[in-house]
Amino acid sequence: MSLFKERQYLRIRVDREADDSLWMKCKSCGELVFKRRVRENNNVCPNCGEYFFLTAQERIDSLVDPGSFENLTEPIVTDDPLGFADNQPYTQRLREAQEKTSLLDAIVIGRGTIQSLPVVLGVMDFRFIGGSMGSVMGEHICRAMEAAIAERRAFVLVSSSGGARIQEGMFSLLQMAKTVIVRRRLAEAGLPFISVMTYPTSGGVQASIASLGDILIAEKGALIGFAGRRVIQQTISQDLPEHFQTETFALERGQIDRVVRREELREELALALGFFVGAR
Amino acid sequence: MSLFKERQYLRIRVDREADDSLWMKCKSCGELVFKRRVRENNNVCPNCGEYFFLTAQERIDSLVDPGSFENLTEPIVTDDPLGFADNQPYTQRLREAQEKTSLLDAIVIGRGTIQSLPVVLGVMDFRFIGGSMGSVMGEHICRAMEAAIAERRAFVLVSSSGGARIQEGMFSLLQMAKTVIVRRRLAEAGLPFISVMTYPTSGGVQASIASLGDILIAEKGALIGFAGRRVIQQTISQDLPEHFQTETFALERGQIDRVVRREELREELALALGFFVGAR
Amino acid sequence: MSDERTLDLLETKIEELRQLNAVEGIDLSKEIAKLEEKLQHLRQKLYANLNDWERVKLARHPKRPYALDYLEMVFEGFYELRGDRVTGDDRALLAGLARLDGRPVVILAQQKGRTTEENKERFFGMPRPQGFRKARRAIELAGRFGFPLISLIDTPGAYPGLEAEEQNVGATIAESLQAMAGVRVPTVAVVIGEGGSGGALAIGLADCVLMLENAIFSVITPEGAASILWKDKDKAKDAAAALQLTADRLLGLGLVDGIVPEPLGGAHKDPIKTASALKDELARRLRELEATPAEERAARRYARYRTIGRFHVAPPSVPETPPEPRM
Amino acid sequence: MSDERTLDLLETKIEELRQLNAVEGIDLSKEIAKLEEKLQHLRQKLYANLNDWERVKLARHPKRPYALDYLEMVFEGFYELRGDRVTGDDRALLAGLARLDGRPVVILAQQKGRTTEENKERFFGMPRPQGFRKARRAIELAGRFGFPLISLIDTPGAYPGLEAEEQNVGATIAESLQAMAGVRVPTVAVVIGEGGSGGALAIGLADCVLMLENAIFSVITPEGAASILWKDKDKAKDAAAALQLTADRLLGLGLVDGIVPEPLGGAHKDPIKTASALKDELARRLRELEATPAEERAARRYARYRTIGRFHVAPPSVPETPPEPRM
Ligand SMILES: [Zn+2]
Ligand SMILES: [Zn+2]
Repeated sequence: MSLFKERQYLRIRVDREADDSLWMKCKSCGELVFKRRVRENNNVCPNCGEYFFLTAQERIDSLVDPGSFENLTEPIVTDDPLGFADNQPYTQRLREAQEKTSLLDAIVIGRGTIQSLPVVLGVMDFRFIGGSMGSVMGEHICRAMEAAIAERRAFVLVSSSGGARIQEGMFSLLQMAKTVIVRRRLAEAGLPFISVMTYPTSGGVQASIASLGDILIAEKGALIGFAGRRVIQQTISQDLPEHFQTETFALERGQIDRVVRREELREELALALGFFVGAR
Repeated sequence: MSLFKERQYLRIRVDREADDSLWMKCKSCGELVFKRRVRENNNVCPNCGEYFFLTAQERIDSLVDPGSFENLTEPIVTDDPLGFADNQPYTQRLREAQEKTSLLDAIVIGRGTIQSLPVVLGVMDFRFIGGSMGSVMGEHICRAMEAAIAERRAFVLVSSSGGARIQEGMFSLLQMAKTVIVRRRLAEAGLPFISVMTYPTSGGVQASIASLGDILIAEKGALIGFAGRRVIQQTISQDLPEHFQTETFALERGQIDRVVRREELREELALALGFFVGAR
Repeated sequence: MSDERTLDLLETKIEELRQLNAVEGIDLSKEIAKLEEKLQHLRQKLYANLNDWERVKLARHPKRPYALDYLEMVFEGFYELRGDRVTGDDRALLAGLARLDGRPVVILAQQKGRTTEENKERFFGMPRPQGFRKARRAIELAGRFGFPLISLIDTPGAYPGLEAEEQNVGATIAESLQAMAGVRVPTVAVVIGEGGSGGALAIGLADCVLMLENAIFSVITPEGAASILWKDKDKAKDAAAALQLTADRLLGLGLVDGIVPEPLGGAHKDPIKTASALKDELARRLRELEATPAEERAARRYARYRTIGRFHVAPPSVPETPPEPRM
Repeated sequence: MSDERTLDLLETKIEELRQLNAVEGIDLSKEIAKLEEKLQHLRQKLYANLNDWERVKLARHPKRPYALDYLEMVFEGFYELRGDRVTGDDRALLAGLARLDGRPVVILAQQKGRTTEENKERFFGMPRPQGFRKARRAIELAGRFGFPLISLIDTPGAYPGLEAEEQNVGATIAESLQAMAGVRVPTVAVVIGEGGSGGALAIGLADCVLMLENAIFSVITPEGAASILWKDKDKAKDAAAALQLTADRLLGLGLVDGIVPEPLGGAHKDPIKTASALKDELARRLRELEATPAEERAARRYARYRTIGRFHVAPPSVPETPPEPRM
């Protein structure tokens, strides 16, 4: 249910130093800002504070101790089990996403430390078909939790997903069940799961693994909800408040524990994780 | 928190055949009705359907198979641990209640069968200081659950209480904790607890044992809630809907499973209990 | 499917002839028999090779038996347990106790409305957070007392709306899933009509998942998929085919365990026969599950869901850009 | 208690003299010393024999340290966990993780407001269903990860209102109690100010229950009792005495396990000293509880609550009418 469009993001290409220019124009405030400074600032505009999109790798770099990350993302790709095609074959859409992101699917998992505290980390990448969850993402989330269990580490998942990957049909819907059933094992092993919700955490991802954290942390600017604004308005023509499904909306309604600015997230995770080290 | 006055009830003396008259006037519809018919009709007015008050013994008679009830209510009385007196000593209030009801406190417990299904039953008697829960009621409720555990019977509690017995101070408040901790044992033993809420199930009784049934059944005409209408209006001067804390209010808000007419309660309990016989 | 109405009309006509035959003493039995033969032939032709979109329409057919109809026909003495103990009682997702062949079970049932009035009450069969919380409560009850759990799935999906989001509908679905994942009793889910997305799956994480022959189970409605992927609402038919949401396709994909046959033309053509088939299948599956030791049942449930997904190790040539290097 | 203000005024005057002494170089030290001696004497006289009603007023004193003050002074790094995951986040009942002497604990804390603004946010320290549901969630978290649980109780009672009743506040209290009854970690509750009825007890079913010296714990407010039993709101003072709601009386009745001393005049006279005493007592009690094997701790908690109540077997003469005969 990929209802959130990439165009809602202010995309900046910061992944290649060789870009033709060292400067970029912020789409929010219009200022010309030095790309390097944006990057060093966690992709937050140094002028107006607007949050730009983070790739999975950028997010990982912003959270883990330098040099501590070991990528555990095995090179698996979806079988395209339905042989799906809309106006475009799914395989082609996949190839394009793979080329654009240098990823095989919409998540990167790995082990690392956050202020010396060991974690297994999963980070979704919204660029890859809206961060949607199909067979591969579901599998990686499960493997990440299994690694956490095997190594007695905490599990941290950073969600950025429009929901299930429609192109994999029921295989994609059932990833909700798959991740939930493995999440139980993590709980039975007494290991903590911290779920970080960013823009957007919605649909089948929000309605399964992302909501089942022991602690739920929303990044400022997050979108958290099941059905999108458009779906609700198209289905029942209901007026929705302006801050609908924002992190403030969620906090006021008791849906999350904390709201954190991007630049504080590393510190925040360390604080939370610190309580669990040596617990039990 | 005995906020519900007996005067809210339409009392009829039906416990003595020797009453001066065989007829009584219903305070709701004004009709003269034959007392014997009222009694046979579960103290429901045969003319207008108004529910009259049931004593604990009348309630028990209306529920269990004839001759099946064995009273397990040991003859214990409160110590009056605070030596409490308001305008009247607690001991005197107790004595009056005891004389009025022929009970030592506000509950009767016992074993019996309901359509041949074995239960341990506890029934509160509102006449006894508003059915309030002090040391003795708390103790009887616990003993009833312990009997249910010992005999592998279901537990049925029929509540009619304004809440904690103020005159026993913290001893009375702590009966909430006492009944809840024993209720856990009942659950651990895999035995069902059916909580029947009548007029009124409120205050400390509603906020502890009465709300923790596996199945919650409200009698038509019940009052279910924590803080009474008067307390709310005195504290925050809030307008309350007319059907506030009625069984309909509770049902609409998901607080109870079923609403049942008094004359159907025996059948209803048999239906519910039937599912649990032989379970586990 | 406009042909269906023609055939229904023909059926009515045959019935009228039959009454004429009886009342007036005129012997039409030969003609009637011929007409019936013709009708049967036409029906077979019509229904034998339903395409996916026609199945979708059958699954949503307004005359199709709903959960309460099966509760009446398959089970005895449905004893409803209402309310989520928190904010309300959802009438689109019912819970309660009932008996199957005399044995107590816990039922979760998604219920659509037939009339406008009913649909207002039942939100067109779309459960709200109150419903998913009630489901969780019933699942826990089943676990506590060892009652097998049976889910009857029939919903377009969870109700989309402000109040639902305010009450965190996504989390209530997640928690219902979590309860189903952990409950230590045999669980069977049957899609009796529409299995719509997360709202359906919330009560569908079971040891055994069945579908009625003309039921559908999908990650999204064909209309939704058409609008999002094809950018064209009128492509719902194409989307229905692409999504592989019918019982036979899902059985083929190994995602469901069995199909309960329906009469020609759909369950509504003979609800009693459908119910009877459903009852037999439910009883058989429950017997199998109960014959399995609890530990093994738990292990199988785990393995079943843990292994769902289709992927392969990427050959070195795909993708053209290599994955991120280790850091 | 009008005397308290006089003494506070005297204290202010002494402070002013002291400043004069320092700034002007005039030697008033002898006079100041005498005045201080006098003040100390008057304080002792005033506070030595507080009656129950004066304790009630101290327990509710607007300058009294509140839960967040102790969180600051007794614990390190309060990491708040907000929200009930259902409908809201109650600001009168807080939950979170913190450290006590470096060790992680789960905290439940009832928090009053000081300003009008704060009281609006915190509903005058009266928790709503959202708060009790959050408490339950935090208790379960403590149990899941083996964190000891510490409750700081300070509330006039649960918030009475339509929305609270609509969300079944009584049941949320019952479920919080049930969670506390079953959680398999050491639990300590401290009444730091007002322990008001079910709203306080909801987080007070602990292995060890402490009270600050001037805290109260009662089944009902003295005002409520006066109004209901004496039919006279002005009898609150009498009700306070009759209810036996002070720390020393409840210790005497065996209903609490210990009293944390406060400075003369109440905790607000020296919050740091009070906090220090509280910290020592909490640490000591937790050490004791953790030294006890989990099974034994559970058995003791059970025995503690199972045996609360005072009654005797009725002599044959009471009541005059014999109890109902067996049927
Ligand atoms: Zn900017
Ligand atoms: Zn009448």
